[in-house]
Amino acid sequence: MTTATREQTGSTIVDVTGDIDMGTSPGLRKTLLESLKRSPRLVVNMRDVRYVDSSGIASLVEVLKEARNTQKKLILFGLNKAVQEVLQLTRLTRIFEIRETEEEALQA
Amino acid sequence: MTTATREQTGSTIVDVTGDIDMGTSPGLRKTLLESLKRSPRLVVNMRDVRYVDSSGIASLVEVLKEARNTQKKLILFGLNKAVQEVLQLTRLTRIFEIRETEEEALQA
Amino acid sequence: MSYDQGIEVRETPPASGPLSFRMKITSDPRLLPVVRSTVAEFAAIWGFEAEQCRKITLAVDEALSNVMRHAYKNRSDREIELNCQANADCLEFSFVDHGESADPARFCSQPLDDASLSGRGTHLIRQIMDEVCYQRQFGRNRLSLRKYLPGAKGKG
Amino acid sequence: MSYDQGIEVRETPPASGPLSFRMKITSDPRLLPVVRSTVAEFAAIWGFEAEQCRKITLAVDEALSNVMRHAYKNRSDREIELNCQANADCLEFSFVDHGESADPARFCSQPLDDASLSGRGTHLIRQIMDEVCYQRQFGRNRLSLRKYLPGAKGKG
Ligand SMILES: Nc1ncnc2c1ncn2[C@@H]1O[C@H](COP(=O)(O)OP(=O)(O)O)[C@@H](O)[C@H]1O
Ligand SMILES: Nc1ncnc2c1ncn2[C@@H]1O[C@H](COP(=O)(O)OP(=O)(O)O)[C@@H](O)[C@H]1O
Repeated sequence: MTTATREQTGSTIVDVTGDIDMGTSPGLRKTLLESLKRSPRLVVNMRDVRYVDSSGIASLVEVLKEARNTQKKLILFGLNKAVQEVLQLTRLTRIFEIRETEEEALQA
Repeated sequence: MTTATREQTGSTIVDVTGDIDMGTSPGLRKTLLESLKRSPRLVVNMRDVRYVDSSGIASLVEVLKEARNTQKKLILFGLNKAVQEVLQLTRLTRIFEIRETEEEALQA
Repeated sequence: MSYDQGIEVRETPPASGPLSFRMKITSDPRLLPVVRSTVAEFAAIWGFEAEQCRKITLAVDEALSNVMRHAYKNRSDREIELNCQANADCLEFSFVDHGESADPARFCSQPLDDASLSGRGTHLIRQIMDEVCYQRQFGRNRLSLRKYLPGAKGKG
Repeated sequence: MSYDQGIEVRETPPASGPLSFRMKITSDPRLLPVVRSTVAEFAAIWGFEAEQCRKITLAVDEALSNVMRHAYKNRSDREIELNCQANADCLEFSFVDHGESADPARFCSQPLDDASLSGRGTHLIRQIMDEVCYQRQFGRNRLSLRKYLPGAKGKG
Protein backbone atom coordinates (compact mmCIF):
# COMPACT_ATOMS: atom_id res chain seq x y z
CA MET A 1 0.00 0.00 0.00
CA THR A 2 1.17 3.51 -0.79
CA THR A 3 -0.36 6.92 -0.11
CA ALA A 4 0.05 10.32 -1.73
CA THR A 5 -1.35 13.54 -0.32
CA ARG A 6 -2.61 16.62 -2.18
CA GLU A 7 -4.32 19.85 -1.12
CA GLN A 8 -7.34 21.25 -2.89
CA THR A 9 -9.60 24.16 -1.96
CA GLY A 10 -9.82 23.56 1.74
CA SER A 11 -9.56 19.77 1.58
CA THR A 12 -6.69 17.38 1.96
CA ILE A 13 -6.99 14.48 -0.45
CA VAL A 14 -5.14 11.25 0.27
CA ASP A 15 -4.82 8.88 -2.70
CA VAL A 16 -4.46 5.35 -1.42
CA THR A 17 -3.16 2.55 -3.65
CA GLY A 18 -2.98 -1.17 -3.01
CA ASP A 19 -4.14 -3.44 -0.21
CA ILE A 20 -5.05 -2.34 3.29
CA ASP A 21 -4.47 -5.23 5.63
CA MET A 22 -2.85 -6.07 8.96
CA GLY A 23 0.57 -5.27 7.49
CA THR A 24 -0.28 -1.95 5.87
CA SER A 25 -3.14 -0.47 7.91
CA PRO A 26 -0.80 0.98 10.60
CA GLY A 27 0.83 3.12 7.92
CA LEU A 28 -2.53 4.26 6.55
CA ARG A 29 -3.80 5.09 10.03
CA LYS A 30 -0.72 7.21 10.70
CA THR A 31 -0.94 9.09 7.41
CA LEU A 32 -4.65 9.80 7.77
CA LEU A 33 -4.40 10.95 11.40
CA GLU A 34 -1.54 13.28 10.51
CA SER A 35 -3.42 14.69 7.51
CA LEU A 36 -6.44 15.23 9.71
CA LYS A 37 -4.35 17.38 12.05
CA ARG A 38 -3.51 19.74 9.23
CA SER A 39 -6.87 20.01 7.52
CA PRO A 40 -10.56 20.49 8.42
CA ARG A 41 -11.68 18.17 5.57
CA LEU A 42 -10.00 14.88 4.81
CA VAL A 43 -10.97 13.20 1.54
CA VAL A 44 -9.72 9.66 0.97
CA ASN A 45 -9.46 8.43 -2.63
CA MET A 46 -10.04 4.69 -2.50
CA ARG A 47 -10.22 4.14 -6.27
CA ASP A 48 -6.99 2.17 -6.35
CA VAL A 49 -7.59 0.27 -3.14
CA ARG A 50 -7.86 -3.33 -4.23
CA TYR A 51 -8.56 -4.85 -0.83
CA VAL A 52 -9.41 -3.93 2.73
CA ASP A 53 -9.70 -6.18 5.77
CA SER A 54 -10.97 -5.64 9.32
CA SER A 55 -7.77 -3.95 10.43
CA GLY A 56 -8.14 -1.45 7.59
CA ILE A 57 -11.76 -0.89 8.57
CA ALA A 58 -10.67 -0.34 12.17
CA SER A 59 -8.17 2.28 11.03
CA LEU A 60 -10.84 4.13 9.08
CA VAL A 61 -13.20 3.97 12.06
CA GLU A 62 -10.49 5.42 14.26
CA VAL A 63 -9.86 8.30 11.86
CA LEU A 64 -13.61 8.94 11.67
CA LYS A 65 -13.83 9.10 15.46
CA GLU A 66 -10.93 11.51 15.58
CA ALA A 67 -12.60 13.66 12.91
CA ARG A 68 -15.82 13.76 14.92
CA ASN A 69 -13.98 14.56 18.14
CA THR A 70 -12.30 17.52 16.49
CA GLN A 71 -15.30 18.75 14.46
CA LYS A 72 -13.66 17.84 11.17
CA LYS A 73 -14.92 15.95 8.16
CA LEU A 74 -13.85 12.58 6.72
CA ILE A 75 -15.14 11.64 3.26
CA LEU A 76 -14.33 8.48 1.30
CA PHE A 77 -14.79 8.10 -2.44
CA GLY A 78 -14.18 5.61 -5.25
CA LEU A 79 -14.87 2.43 -3.25
CA ASN A 80 -14.78 -0.65 -5.46
CA LYS A 81 -16.96 -3.70 -4.93
CA ALA A 82 -14.46 -5.45 -2.67
CA VAL A 83 -14.31 -2.49 -0.28
CA GLN A 84 -18.07 -1.97 -0.34
CA GLU A 85 -18.65 -5.61 0.48
CA VAL A 86 -16.46 -5.42 3.56
CA LEU A 87 -18.26 -2.30 4.77
CA GLN A 88 -21.56 -4.10 4.27
CA LEU A 89 -20.39 -7.21 6.10
CA THR A 90 -19.24 -5.06 9.01
CA ARG A 91 -22.45 -2.94 8.84
CA LEU A 92 -20.54 0.29 8.50
CA THR A 93 -21.86 1.60 5.18
CA ARG A 94 -23.90 4.25 6.94
CA ILE A 95 -21.49 5.67 9.46
CA PHE A 96 -19.03 6.82 6.79
CA GLU A 97 -19.67 9.65 4.36
CA ILE A 98 -19.16 7.94 1.03
CA ARG A 99 -19.19 9.50 -2.44
CA GLU A 100 -18.66 8.03 -5.88
CA THR A 101 -16.39 10.61 -7.48
CA GLU A 102 -13.77 13.09 -6.37
CA GLU A 103 -15.97 15.98 -7.48
CA GLU A 104 -18.82 14.79 -5.29
CA ALA A 105 -16.47 14.20 -2.39
CA LEU A 106 -15.08 17.73 -2.63
CA GLN A 107 -18.59 19.18 -2.64
CA ALA A 108 -19.86 17.04 0.24
CA MET B 1 -10.17 -22.29 -20.04
CA THR B 2 -13.38 -22.35 -22.04
CA THR B 3 -14.08 -22.01 -25.75
CA ALA B 4 -17.14 -20.96 -27.74
CA THR B 5 -17.45 -21.29 -31.50
CA ARG B 6 -19.34 -19.06 -33.94
CA GLU B 7 -19.65 -18.92 -37.73
CA GLN B 8 -19.37 -15.71 -39.71
CA THR B 9 -19.17 -15.14 -43.46
CA GLY B 10 -16.91 -18.01 -44.36
CA SER B 11 -14.91 -17.99 -41.13
CA THR B 12 -15.17 -19.99 -37.94
CA ILE B 13 -14.43 -17.86 -34.90
CA VAL B 14 -13.37 -19.51 -31.67
CA ASP B 15 -13.59 -17.30 -28.58
CA VAL B 16 -11.12 -18.52 -26.00
CA THR B 17 -11.39 -17.48 -22.35
CA GLY B 18 -9.00 -18.10 -19.48
CA ASP B 19 -5.57 -19.64 -19.18
CA ILE B 20 -3.94 -21.93 -21.73
CA ASP B 21 -1.49 -24.15 -19.92
CA MET B 22 -0.46 -27.79 -19.63
CA GLY B 23 -3.84 -28.64 -18.13
CA THR B 24 -6.03 -26.84 -20.64
CA SER B 25 -4.08 -26.80 -23.91
CA PRO B 26 -5.17 -30.36 -24.89
CA GLY B 27 -8.78 -29.16 -24.91
CA LEU B 28 -7.93 -26.09 -26.96
CA ARG B 29 -5.94 -28.15 -29.46
CA LYS B 30 -8.86 -30.53 -29.93
CA THR B 31 -11.41 -27.74 -30.39
CA LEU B 32 -9.25 -25.84 -32.87
CA LEU B 33 -8.34 -28.91 -34.94
CA GLU B 34 -12.02 -29.89 -35.15
CA SER B 35 -13.06 -26.38 -36.15
CA LEU B 36 -10.37 -26.36 -38.81
CA LYS B 37 -11.86 -29.50 -40.35
CA ARG B 38 -15.18 -27.74 -40.85
CA SER B 39 -13.96 -24.36 -42.09
CA PRO B 40 -11.43 -22.92 -44.54
CA ARG B 41 -10.68 -19.96 -42.22
CA LEU B 42 -10.19 -20.33 -38.51
CA VAL B 43 -10.13 -17.10 -36.49
CA VAL B 44 -9.12 -17.36 -32.83
CA ASN B 45 -10.29 -14.62 -30.47
CA MET B 46 -7.63 -14.35 -27.77
CA ARG B 47 -9.00 -11.20 -26.13
CA ASP B 48 -9.98 -13.04 -22.95
CA VAL B 49 -6.92 -15.27 -22.82
CA ARG B 50 -5.14 -14.22 -19.67
CA TYR B 51 -2.16 -16.52 -19.95
CA VAL B 52 -0.45 -18.91 -22.34
CA ASP B 53 2.53 -21.17 -21.72
CA SER B 54 4.73 -23.27 -23.99
CA SER B 55 2.19 -26.08 -24.22
CA GLY B 56 -0.41 -23.58 -25.41
CA ILE B 57 2.07 -22.23 -27.93
CA ALA B 58 2.76 -25.78 -29.11
CA SER B 59 -0.97 -26.36 -29.62
CA LEU B 60 -1.26 -23.21 -31.72
CA VAL B 61 1.81 -24.22 -33.77
CA GLU B 62 0.25 -27.60 -34.39
CA VAL B 63 -3.01 -26.06 -35.58
CA LEU B 64 -1.05 -23.69 -37.82
CA LYS B 65 0.80 -26.62 -39.37
CA GLU B 66 -2.44 -28.44 -39.97
CA ALA B 67 -3.91 -25.31 -41.58
CA ARG B 68 -0.93 -25.02 -43.90
CA ASN B 69 -1.04 -28.71 -44.78
CA THR B 70 -4.67 -28.40 -45.80
CA GLN B 71 -4.41 -24.99 -47.51
CA LYS B 72 -6.51 -23.31 -44.87
CA LYS B 73 -6.04 -20.12 -42.88
CA LEU B 74 -5.42 -19.57 -39.17
CA ILE B 75 -5.68 -16.02 -37.83
CA LEU B 76 -5.27 -14.90 -34.22
CA PHE B 77 -6.55 -11.60 -32.82
CA GLY B 78 -6.81 -9.69 -29.56
CA LEU B 79 -3.54 -10.88 -28.02
CA ASN B 80 -2.83 -9.14 -24.72
CA LYS B 81 0.64 -8.27 -23.47
CA ALA B 82 1.14 -11.57 -21.65
CA VAL B 83 0.44 -13.59 -24.79
CA GLN B 84 2.53 -11.31 -27.01
CA GLU B 85 5.46 -11.62 -24.62
CA VAL B 86 5.40 -15.40 -24.80
CA LEU B 87 5.30 -15.31 -28.60
CA GLN B 88 8.27 -12.95 -28.55
CA LEU B 89 10.23 -15.10 -26.12
CA THR B 90 9.60 -18.14 -28.32
CA ARG B 91 10.35 -16.12 -31.50
CA LEU B 92 7.03 -16.99 -33.07
CA THR B 93 5.54 -13.54 -33.61
CA ARG B 94 6.13 -13.76 -37.33
CA ILE B 95 4.93 -17.23 -38.21
CA PHE B 96 1.38 -16.53 -37.02
CA GLU B 97 -1.04 -14.21 -38.76
CA ILE B 98 -1.95 -11.81 -35.99
CA ARG B 99 -4.51 -8.99 -36.06
CA GLU B 100 -5.64 -6.55 -33.42
CA THR B 101 -9.40 -6.61 -33.86
CA GLU B 102 -12.03 -9.08 -34.99
CA GLU B 103 -12.85 -6.88 -38.00
CA GLU B 104 -9.24 -6.96 -39.16
CA ALA B 105 -9.03 -10.69 -38.56
CA LEU B 106 -12.14 -11.33 -40.66
CA GLN B 107 -10.72 -9.25 -43.52
CA ALA B 108 -7.25 -10.81 -43.39
CA MET C 1 12.29 -33.32 -32.53
CA SER C 2 9.88 -35.17 -30.33
CA TYR C 3 6.61 -34.94 -32.20
CA ASP C 4 5.27 -38.12 -30.67
CA GLN C 5 6.08 -36.99 -27.21
CA GLY C 6 4.28 -33.73 -27.89
CA ILE C 7 1.16 -35.54 -28.99
CA GLU C 8 1.19 -37.91 -26.06
CA VAL C 9 1.49 -35.10 -23.58
CA ARG C 10 -1.37 -33.11 -24.97
CA GLU C 11 -3.76 -36.04 -25.00
CA THR C 12 -3.43 -36.78 -21.31
CA PRO C 13 -6.98 -36.75 -19.93
CA PRO C 14 -7.64 -33.89 -17.53
CA ALA C 15 -7.43 -34.78 -13.86
CA SER C 16 -10.60 -34.78 -11.79
CA GLY C 17 -11.56 -35.36 -8.17
CA PRO C 18 -10.53 -33.48 -5.03
CA LEU C 19 -7.60 -31.12 -5.11
CA SER C 20 -5.35 -30.04 -2.30
CA PHE C 21 -2.17 -28.24 -1.40
CA ARG C 22 -0.39 -26.97 1.63
CA MET C 23 1.49 -23.77 2.40
CA LYS C 24 3.99 -23.20 5.15
CA ILE C 25 4.51 -19.52 5.72
CA THR C 26 6.25 -17.44 8.33
CA SER C 27 3.97 -15.31 10.46
CA ASP C 28 4.93 -12.24 8.44
CA PRO C 29 2.12 -9.89 7.35
CA ARG C 30 4.01 -9.19 4.13
CA LEU C 31 2.92 -12.66 3.02
CA LEU C 32 -0.79 -11.90 3.43
CA PRO C 33 -1.25 -10.57 -0.13
CA VAL C 34 0.51 -13.65 -1.48
CA VAL C 35 -1.84 -15.99 0.38
CA ARG C 36 -4.83 -13.90 -0.71
CA SER C 37 -3.85 -14.32 -4.37
CA THR C 38 -3.47 -18.03 -3.86
CA VAL C 39 -6.81 -18.46 -2.14
CA ALA C 40 -8.73 -16.21 -4.55
CA GLU C 41 -7.54 -18.27 -7.51
CA PHE C 42 -8.17 -21.56 -5.72
CA ALA C 43 -11.78 -20.55 -5.04
CA ALA C 44 -12.15 -19.35 -8.64
CA ILE C 45 -10.93 -22.57 -10.24
CA TRP C 46 -13.30 -24.46 -7.96
CA GLY C 47 -16.26 -22.61 -9.41
CA PHE C 48 -17.03 -19.89 -6.89
CA GLU C 49 -18.29 -16.59 -8.34
CA ALA C 50 -16.12 -13.49 -8.08
CA GLU C 51 -17.93 -12.06 -5.04
CA GLN C 52 -17.70 -15.34 -3.15
CA CYS C 53 -14.02 -15.63 -4.07
CA ARG C 54 -13.40 -12.21 -2.56
CA LYS C 55 -15.28 -13.14 0.61
CA ILE C 56 -13.54 -16.47 1.04
CA THR C 57 -10.23 -14.68 0.57
CA LEU C 58 -11.22 -12.16 3.23
CA ALA C 59 -12.11 -14.90 5.71
CA VAL C 60 -8.79 -16.67 5.17
CA ASP C 61 -6.91 -13.40 5.51
CA GLU C 62 -8.70 -12.59 8.77
CA ALA C 63 -7.94 -16.03 10.17
CA LEU C 64 -4.26 -15.73 9.25
CA SER C 65 -4.05 -12.21 10.63
CA ASN C 66 -5.49 -13.46 13.91
CA VAL C 67 -2.84 -16.15 14.16
CA MET C 68 -0.11 -13.57 13.53
CA ARG C 69 -1.58 -11.03 15.92
CA HIS C 70 -2.96 -13.15 18.76
CA ALA C 71 -1.37 -16.60 18.70
CA TYR C 72 2.10 -15.29 17.79
CA LYS C 73 1.71 -11.81 19.32
CA ASN C 74 3.01 -10.11 16.18
CA ARG C 75 6.27 -12.06 16.05
CA SER C 76 6.93 -12.43 12.34
CA ASP C 77 9.30 -15.42 12.36
CA ARG C 78 6.94 -18.20 13.45
CA GLU C 79 5.50 -20.94 11.31
CA ILE C 80 1.91 -21.17 10.11
CA GLU C 81 0.65 -24.08 8.10
CA LEU C 82 -2.27 -23.54 5.77
CA ASN C 83 -3.97 -26.57 4.25
CA CYS C 84 -6.30 -25.97 1.35
CA GLN C 85 -8.60 -28.70 0.15
CA ALA C 86 -11.22 -28.64 -2.57
CA ASN C 87 -13.91 -31.32 -2.33
CA ALA C 88 -16.86 -32.01 -4.59
CA ASP C 89 -19.15 -29.81 -2.51
CA CYS C 90 -16.89 -27.48 -0.53
CA LEU C 91 -13.59 -25.78 0.09
CA GLU C 92 -11.79 -26.41 3.36
CA PHE C 93 -8.99 -24.36 4.87
CA SER C 94 -7.17 -25.32 8.01
CA PHE C 95 -4.59 -23.27 9.87
CA VAL C 96 -2.11 -24.81 12.26
CA ASP C 97 0.15 -22.78 14.56
CA HIS C 98 2.24 -23.41 17.65
CA GLY C 99 1.47 -20.13 19.38
CA GLU C 100 -0.66 -19.20 22.36
CA SER C 101 -3.97 -20.94 22.59
CA ALA C 102 -7.12 -19.01 21.83
CA ASP C 103 -10.08 -18.53 24.12
CA PRO C 104 -13.02 -19.35 21.85
CA ALA C 105 -15.27 -17.36 24.18
CA ARG C 106 -13.64 -14.27 22.69
CA PHE C 107 -14.59 -15.13 19.12
CA CYS C 108 -17.42 -12.85 18.05
CA SER C 109 -17.66 -11.58 21.62
CA GLN C 110 -17.68 -7.91 20.67
CA PRO C 111 -20.87 -6.64 19.06
CA LEU C 112 -20.48 -5.24 15.57
CA ASP C 113 -21.02 -1.64 16.63
CA ASP C 114 -19.89 1.56 14.99
CA ALA C 115 -17.47 2.57 17.65
CA SER C 116 -15.23 -0.40 18.20
CA LEU C 117 -11.69 -0.44 16.93
CA SER C 118 -11.33 -4.21 16.91
CA GLY C 119 -13.29 -7.44 17.14
CA ARG C 120 -14.55 -7.63 13.55
CA GLY C 121 -12.31 -10.40 12.18
CA THR C 122 -14.08 -13.30 13.82
CA HIS C 123 -17.47 -11.87 12.81
CA LEU C 124 -16.37 -11.72 9.19
CA ILE C 125 -15.11 -15.29 9.32
CA ARG C 126 -18.40 -16.56 10.80
CA GLN C 127 -20.51 -14.61 8.36
CA ILE C 128 -18.61 -15.79 5.32
CA MET C 129 -17.83 -19.40 6.14
CA ASP C 130 -20.35 -22.20 6.67
CA GLU C 131 -18.38 -24.05 9.32
CA VAL C 132 -15.75 -22.79 11.74
CA CYS C 133 -13.98 -25.10 14.14
CA TYR C 134 -11.16 -24.31 16.57
CA GLN C 135 -9.19 -27.01 18.37
CA ARG C 136 -6.22 -26.94 20.72
CA GLN C 137 -4.32 -30.22 20.63
CA PHE C 138 -0.75 -31.30 21.42
CA GLY C 139 0.38 -27.71 21.88
CA ARG C 140 -0.94 -26.71 18.51
CA ASN C 141 -3.90 -24.59 17.47
CA ARG C 142 -5.96 -25.73 14.56
CA LEU C 143 -8.66 -23.61 12.99
CA SER C 144 -10.75 -25.18 10.21
CA LEU C 145 -13.02 -23.23 7.90
CA ARG C 146 -15.40 -24.77 5.44
CA LYS C 147 -17.35 -23.13 2.63
CA TYR C 148 -19.90 -25.06 0.59
CA LEU C 149 -20.47 -24.48 -3.08
CA PRO C 150 -23.85 -22.83 -3.79
CA GLY C 151 -26.49 -25.54 -3.82
CA ALA C 152 -24.29 -28.12 -2.09
CA LYS C 153 -26.02 -30.59 0.21
CA GLY C 154 -23.93 -30.00 3.32
CA LYS C 155 -24.87 -26.33 3.28
CA GLY C 156 -27.37 -25.39 5.90
CA MET D 1 -13.97 -3.48 24.12
CA SER D 2 -10.25 -3.73 23.66
CA TYR D 3 -9.24 -0.25 22.58
CA ASP D 4 -5.72 -0.60 23.93
CA GLN D 5 -5.21 -3.89 22.20
CA GLY D 6 -6.33 -2.33 18.94
CA ILE D 7 -3.81 0.47 19.29
CA GLU D 8 -0.98 -1.84 20.21
CA VAL D 9 -1.60 -4.02 17.20
CA ARG D 10 -1.62 -1.21 14.71
CA GLU D 11 1.61 0.27 15.94
CA THR D 12 3.65 -2.86 15.41
CA PRO D 13 6.57 -1.87 13.18
CA PRO D 14 6.43 -3.46 9.73
CA ALA D 15 8.58 -6.53 9.25
CA SER D 16 11.61 -6.33 6.99
CA GLY D 17 14.32 -8.67 5.72
CA PRO D 18 14.05 -11.82 3.64
CA LEU D 19 10.70 -13.50 3.18
CA SER D 20 9.95 -17.12 2.40
CA PHE D 21 7.26 -19.73 2.19
CA ARG D 22 6.81 -23.24 0.96
CA MET D 23 4.06 -24.97 -0.99
CA LYS D 24 3.41 -28.68 -1.20
CA ILE D 25 1.19 -29.46 -4.12
CA THR D 26 0.07 -32.62 -5.86
CA SER D 27 1.32 -32.99 -9.43
CA ASP D 28 -2.07 -31.94 -10.75
CA PRO D 29 -2.17 -29.41 -13.60
CA ARG D 30 -5.35 -27.94 -12.15
CA LEU D 31 -3.14 -26.39 -9.49
CA LEU D 32 -0.99 -24.52 -12.02
CA PRO D 33 -3.18 -21.39 -12.07
CA VAL D 34 -3.14 -21.34 -8.28
CA VAL D 35 0.65 -21.43 -8.17
CA ARG D 36 0.83 -18.79 -10.90
CA SER D 37 -1.31 -16.42 -8.83
CA THR D 38 0.88 -17.03 -5.83
CA VAL D 39 4.13 -16.44 -7.69
CA ALA D 40 2.88 -13.38 -9.58
CA GLU D 41 1.92 -11.69 -6.32
CA PHE D 42 5.13 -12.73 -4.58
CA ALA D 43 7.19 -11.15 -7.38
CA ALA D 44 4.99 -8.04 -7.28
CA ILE D 45 5.36 -7.45 -3.54
CA TRP D 46 9.11 -7.88 -3.94
CA GLY D 47 9.22 -4.96 -6.36
CA PHE D 48 9.31 -6.55 -9.80
CA GLU D 49 7.49 -4.65 -12.56
CA ALA D 50 4.37 -6.18 -14.10
CA GLU D 51 6.16 -7.55 -17.17
CA GLN D 52 8.85 -9.20 -15.07
CA CYS D 53 6.20 -10.63 -12.76
CA ARG D 54 4.51 -12.23 -15.75
CA LYS D 55 7.78 -13.68 -16.98
CA ILE D 56 8.83 -15.03 -13.61
CA THR D 57 5.40 -16.62 -13.32
CA LEU D 58 5.83 -18.20 -16.75
CA ALA D 59 9.21 -19.65 -15.82
CA VAL D 60 7.86 -21.16 -12.61
CA ASP D 61 4.86 -22.57 -14.47
CA GLU D 62 7.11 -24.14 -17.11
CA ALA D 63 9.32 -25.70 -14.46
CA LEU D 64 6.32 -27.13 -12.61
CA SER D 65 4.76 -28.40 -15.84
CA ASN D 66 8.00 -30.19 -16.64
CA VAL D 67 8.00 -31.94 -13.29
CA MET D 68 4.41 -33.06 -13.84
CA ARG D 69 5.01 -34.14 -17.43
CA HIS D 70 8.51 -35.59 -17.36
CA ALA D 71 9.49 -36.46 -13.80
CA TYR D 72 6.03 -37.79 -12.88
CA LYS D 73 4.96 -38.82 -16.41
CA ASN D 74 1.62 -37.06 -16.06
CA ARG D 75 0.60 -38.86 -12.88
CA SER D 76 -1.39 -36.28 -10.98
CA ASP D 77 -1.16 -37.67 -7.45
CA ARG D 78 2.54 -37.15 -6.69
CA GLU D 79 4.07 -34.55 -4.45
CA ILE D 80 5.94 -31.45 -5.57
CA GLU D 81 7.54 -29.07 -3.12
CA LEU D 82 7.98 -25.46 -4.15
CA ASN D 83 10.15 -23.23 -1.99
CA CYS D 84 9.90 -19.50 -2.57
CA GLN D 85 12.45 -17.16 -1.07
CA ALA D 86 12.80 -13.41 -1.43
CA ASN D 87 16.26 -12.02 -0.65
CA ALA D 88 17.50 -8.43 -0.74
CA ASP D 89 18.68 -8.78 -4.34
CA CYS D 90 16.78 -11.73 -5.81
CA LEU D 91 13.92 -14.18 -5.80
CA GLU D 92 14.70 -17.88 -5.56
CA PHE D 93 12.39 -20.76 -6.40
CA SER D 94 13.29 -24.37 -5.84
CA PHE D 95 11.28 -27.40 -6.91
CA VAL D 96 11.73 -30.80 -5.30
CA ASP D 97 10.18 -33.99 -6.64
CA HIS D 98 10.68 -37.72 -6.20
CA GLY D 99 10.08 -38.68 -9.82
CA GLU D 100 12.33 -39.83 -12.63
CA SER D 101 15.62 -38.06 -12.89
CA ALA D 102 16.15 -35.57 -15.70
CA ASP D 103 18.88 -35.69 -18.30
CA PRO D 104 20.17 -32.11 -18.26
CA ALA D 105 21.56 -32.66 -21.75
CA ARG D 106 17.98 -32.45 -22.95
CA PHE D 107 17.40 -29.01 -21.47
CA CYS D 108 17.37 -26.48 -24.30
CA SER D 109 18.48 -29.23 -26.67
CA GLN D 110 15.86 -28.47 -29.31
CA PRO D 111 16.41 -25.30 -31.32
CA LEU D 112 13.65 -22.73 -31.04
CA ASP D 113 12.38 -23.28 -34.58
CA ASP D 114 8.96 -22.64 -36.05
CA ALA D 115 8.10 -26.25 -36.63
CA SER D 116 8.66 -27.97 -33.33
CA LEU D 117 5.77 -29.01 -31.15
CA SER D 118 7.76 -29.19 -27.95
CA GLY D 119 11.04 -28.21 -26.37
CA ARG D 120 10.26 -24.57 -25.56
CA GLY D 121 9.79 -24.78 -21.79
CA THR D 122 13.44 -25.03 -20.87
CA HIS D 123 14.31 -22.22 -23.29
CA LEU D 124 11.77 -19.96 -21.63
CA ILE D 125 13.14 -20.79 -18.19
CA ARG D 126 16.72 -20.03 -19.27
CA GLN D 127 15.78 -16.81 -21.00
CA ILE D 128 13.78 -15.47 -18.10
CA MET D 129 15.79 -16.59 -15.10
CA ASP D 130 19.33 -15.50 -14.22
CA GLU D 131 20.42 -18.79 -12.69
CA VAL D 132 19.13 -22.31 -13.29
CA CYS D 133 20.50 -25.29 -11.40
CA TYR D 134 19.37 -28.92 -11.56
CA GLN D 135 20.57 -31.51 -9.04
CA ARG D 136 19.72 -35.16 -8.49
CA GLN D 137 20.39 -36.18 -4.91
CA PHE D 138 19.10 -38.93 -2.60
CA GLY D 139 16.47 -40.00 -5.09
CA ARG D 140 15.09 -36.50 -5.38
CA ASN D 141 15.26 -33.94 -8.14
CA ARG D 142 15.89 -30.35 -7.21
CA LEU D 143 15.63 -27.51 -9.66
CA SER D 144 16.58 -24.04 -8.44
CA LEU D 145 15.77 -20.84 -10.30
CA ARG D 146 17.06 -17.42 -9.36
CA LYS D 147 15.99 -14.01 -10.64
CA TYR D 148 17.83 -10.85 -9.60
CA LEU D 149 16.09 -7.57 -9.07
CA PRO D 150 16.97 -5.01 -11.75
CA GLY D 151 20.28 -3.41 -10.84
CA ALA D 152 21.21 -6.09 -8.30
CA LYS D 153 24.91 -6.92 -7.95
CA GLY D 154 24.68 -10.67 -8.48
CA LYS D 155 23.12 -10.12 -11.88
CA GLY D 156 25.47 -11.15 -14.65
N1 LIG E 1 -5.88 -17.24 16.25
C1 LIG E 1 -6.21 -16.73 17.46
N2 LIG E 1 -5.44 -17.01 18.53
C2 LIG E 1 -5.74 -16.49 19.73
N3 LIG E 1 -6.81 -15.69 19.96
C3 LIG E 1 -7.60 -15.37 18.93
C4 LIG E 1 -7.34 -15.87 17.63
N4 LIG E 1 -8.31 -15.39 16.82
C5 LIG E 1 -9.11 -14.63 17.57
N5 LIG E 1 -8.71 -14.61 18.86
C6 LIG E 1 -9.37 -13.91 19.98
O1 LIG E 1 -10.65 -13.47 19.55
C7 LIG E 1 -10.77 -12.05 19.68
C8 LIG E 1 -11.63 -11.50 18.56
O2 LIG E 1 -10.93 -11.61 17.32
P1 LIG E 1 -11.32 -10.71 16.10
O3 LIG E 1 -12.79 -10.70 15.96
O4 LIG E 1 -10.56 -11.19 14.91
O5 LIG E 1 -10.91 -9.22 16.48
P2 LIG E 1 -9.49 -8.56 16.81
O6 LIG E 1 -8.43 -9.41 16.19
O7 LIG E 1 -9.61 -7.21 16.17
O8 LIG E 1 -9.40 -8.49 18.30
C9 LIG E 1 -9.35 -11.53 19.68
O9 LIG E 1 -9.22 -10.31 20.32
C10 LIG E 1 -8.61 -12.66 20.41
O10 LIG E 1 -8.76 -12.53 21.79
N1 LIG F 1 11.63 -31.83 -14.59
C1 LIG F 1 12.11 -32.61 -15.59
N2 LIG F 1 12.30 -33.94 -15.36
C2 LIG F 1 12.76 -34.72 -16.34
N3 LIG F 1 13.08 -34.28 -17.57
C3 LIG F 1 12.91 -32.99 -17.86
C4 LIG F 1 12.43 -32.09 -16.89
N4 LIG F 1 12.36 -30.88 -17.45
C5 LIG F 1 12.80 -31.01 -18.71
N5 LIG F 1 13.15 -32.28 -18.97
C6 LIG F 1 13.70 -32.78 -20.25
O1 LIG F 1 14.07 -31.69 -21.05
C7 LIG F 1 13.36 -31.73 -22.31
C8 LIG F 1 13.05 -30.32 -22.77
O2 LIG F 1 12.07 -29.74 -21.91
P1 LIG F 1 11.20 -28.53 -22.40
O3 LIG F 1 12.09 -27.54 -23.09
O4 LIG F 1 10.43 -28.02 -21.26
O5 LIG F 1 10.24 -29.09 -23.54
P2 LIG F 1 9.08 -30.19 -23.51
O6 LIG F 1 8.62 -30.31 -22.11
O7 LIG F 1 8.07 -29.61 -24.44
O8 LIG F 1 9.71 -31.44 -24.05
C9 LIG F 1 12.13 -32.57 -22.04
O9 LIG F 1 11.62 -33.16 -23.21
C10 LIG F 1 12.66 -33.59 -21.03
O10 LIG F 1 13.35 -34.62 -21.69
